[in-house]
Amino acid sequence: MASERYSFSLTTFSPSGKLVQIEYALAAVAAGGTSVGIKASNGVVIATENKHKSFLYDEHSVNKVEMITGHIGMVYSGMGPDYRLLVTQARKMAQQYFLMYHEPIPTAQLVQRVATVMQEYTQSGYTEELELDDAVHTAILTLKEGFEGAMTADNIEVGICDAAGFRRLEPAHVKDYLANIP
Amino acid sequence: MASVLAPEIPAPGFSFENCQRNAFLDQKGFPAPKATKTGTTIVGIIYADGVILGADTRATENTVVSDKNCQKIHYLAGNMYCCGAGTAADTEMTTQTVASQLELQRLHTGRTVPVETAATLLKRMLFRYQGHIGAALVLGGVDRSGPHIYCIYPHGSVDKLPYATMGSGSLAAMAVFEARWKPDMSEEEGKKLVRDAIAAGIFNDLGSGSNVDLCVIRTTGPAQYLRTYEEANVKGKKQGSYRYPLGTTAVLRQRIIPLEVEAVSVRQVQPMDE
Amino acid sequence: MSWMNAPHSTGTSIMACEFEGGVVIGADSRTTTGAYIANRVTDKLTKITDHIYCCRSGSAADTQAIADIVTYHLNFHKMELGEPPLVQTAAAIFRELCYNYRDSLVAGILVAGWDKKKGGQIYSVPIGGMVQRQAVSIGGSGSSYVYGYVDANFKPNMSKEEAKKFVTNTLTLAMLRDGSSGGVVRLGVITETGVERLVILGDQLPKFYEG
Amino acid sequence: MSILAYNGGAVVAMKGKDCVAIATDKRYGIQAQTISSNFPKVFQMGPTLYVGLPGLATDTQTVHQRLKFRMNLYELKENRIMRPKTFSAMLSNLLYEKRFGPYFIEPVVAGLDPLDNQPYVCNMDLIGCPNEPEDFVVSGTCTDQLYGMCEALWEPDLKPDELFETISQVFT
Repeated sequence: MASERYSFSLTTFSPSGKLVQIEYALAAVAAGGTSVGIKASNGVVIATENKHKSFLYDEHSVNKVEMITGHIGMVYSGMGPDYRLLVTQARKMAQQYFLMYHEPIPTAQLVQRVATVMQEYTQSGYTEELELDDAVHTAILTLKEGFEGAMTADNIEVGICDAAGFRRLEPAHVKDYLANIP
Repeated sequence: MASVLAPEIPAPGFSFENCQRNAFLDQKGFPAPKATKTGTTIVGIIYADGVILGADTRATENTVVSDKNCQKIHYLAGNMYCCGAGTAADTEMTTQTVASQLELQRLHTGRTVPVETAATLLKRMLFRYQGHIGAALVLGGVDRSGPHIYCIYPHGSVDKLPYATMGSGSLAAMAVFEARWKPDMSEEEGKKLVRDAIAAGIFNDLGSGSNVDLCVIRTTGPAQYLRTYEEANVKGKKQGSYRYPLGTTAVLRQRIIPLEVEAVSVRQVQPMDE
Repeated sequence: MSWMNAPHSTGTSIMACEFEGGVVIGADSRTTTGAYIANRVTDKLTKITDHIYCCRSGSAADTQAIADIVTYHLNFHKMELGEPPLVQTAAAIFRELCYNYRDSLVAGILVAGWDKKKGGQIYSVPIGGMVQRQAVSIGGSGSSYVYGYVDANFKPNMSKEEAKKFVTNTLTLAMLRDGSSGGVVRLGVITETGVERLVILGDQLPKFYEG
Repeated sequence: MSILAYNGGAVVAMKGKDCVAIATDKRYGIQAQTISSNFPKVFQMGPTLYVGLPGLATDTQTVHQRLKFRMNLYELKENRIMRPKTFSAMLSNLLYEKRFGPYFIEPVVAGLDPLDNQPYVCNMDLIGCPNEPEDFVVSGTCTDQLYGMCEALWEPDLKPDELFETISQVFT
């Protein structure tokens, strides 16, 4: 393939005016599982499907929803290994911030700094009034949109953050929410 | 490229750029001033259901009491705390750095970090600095293997003990422990013993004073930080007031700077679980 | 308060002695900072592998750090070798560290253990970082008082009980004369089957002439 | 002689009821010789945030500049003003970076928290060990005398004009 000659560097354009490595990255993200984030009036929800390639996986030993600090959680679509690196970096950056200012890092600051690693800044959210419980519901509904096969408490993950801090929901808790999904 | 006008963002870690100048000043008869020391009595014991840590709250700069109510029991993780004696800034920064590393370890493994991990991190750090970081610590905590007390010295050696004391008041406090500590004490007995050991330091050692702080870490549940468990030295009440009447001070010049409070753009984030 | 800044050191009595089938190691239990006993129940016999121990004397911080590093290297070596490391390998690593960092370390170490090749062995690694195999070895500040006793009473190929008695007696005598040694006597008997640890409390120590 | 007393100078800060006060002399000297009497040691770092940097004059200026640099960076990055407590943490870190070759200053921070307008005072030793008491802080030369005056004159819940009178009389 001709474009391979231009794939050695992230920032070298191919003759057709493409940054092929970036396109590969976007393709990888597009191929990944769906993730959603919803802002509610009293907290936020992040959720994702968590399907595994093989039956040999212990479903709950591999997590996509991860805690960064007491009040920040993270989820991804795309490449698992890349995500793990970002989680480690994000946790370190949050700790460095706390040591320097004795103040928990604001979420926008963390996003900005993680984005410096990723070279991209993407964050958007709803501003409409929404209760946290409804937001979890909405998040699961959104996941259902593109979901192949049956959705269970074992193949999706939900994380929430409110005044009490960030936590990943137990499968049993997710099951309760799923019971209310048509 | 380095510029005089646009300073570089400082590199992390210690900087030694003033050392040459300070050595020169020292040689000219201006030795570096002393940093704040926590004269200090700090202790820790193992009792039936966990560990109890104790500390006084006096910080001194030479002969002056520079802080009458400082915190010497530092947070490391949910299941462990650490008392610090020696150079106040060193104990503060060392425990903060290690608390940070422990939190990363906890998030990484998803498990409660063992107390020995903290002891190892602390001793490695102190050994690396060969005693120049003047932190003498009593580390206490609980994990799946039970309660633990460690004594960590500034040069990086570690003792694992059932009861330990450190700081200038350690002799007085140890006398109390040697007389009365026994295995499997109840929580009430334990708190009383630790309180008495700290009080022995407060009343018999000039470097220790003010109040008694306790921290109880139980194998069964969350740690309980008892800040100002007892005011051992209650400050006397002032009999008279020396207040000056308004207008005593002659005002030569006055400038009023209006405070523009438009919209306060500080967003408060709830603190991390501590 | 000079004792607060004084490095924490084990002014010590330590000993190791070969016998028929293994080695006996022993130490007192006192750790001092200046004139204060910082720890009266110290364990100066530190495990390196299942069959190799070291007796530490000198700076507590230095000897603990060295023991940690040697333990790491030997565990790594064990994985690659696929069998328990030799005592002389352990001694070689101790010597390497003690020699390379001889200007900044204060450490006098006895490395003792058992291996398939040479049975029970003792290597002395004193300050400066040389190494020497000995049938019996003593170390620490208390040792100066008991060289004569050791020379007069050591016999090659003692029984286990004889060796234990000999080490206990020697350490007791050292502790009586040396102010920086004291407390209890800790023993370790290393043979093909592993290590057996013992403590002899203060009131169970043998009695000698005390003037 | 202590290098902290080479150029001279002292700073006091006190809490009152919903107010704080900070006071300093403006002398710049070389030991006993006075060179100038208009040398600032207290700097405004925010609308309700002041820092006093008594000690060696060269370090007073250097630390002030480095603080301003770091603070500007924070406020530009985060688009919000710095709270006094956050400022103290940052200053403490700046000083501790020089643990083995310190700046010869012992800072005082005084301000109102922009969140709730609560008074805040803090002082530090030269390697950044913070002390945040409920009443007052002193730093610089003649701290022994200032401690005495503060202990005698200070009372809780002083109103702004009373606090002014107290801190002024402590200082004179």
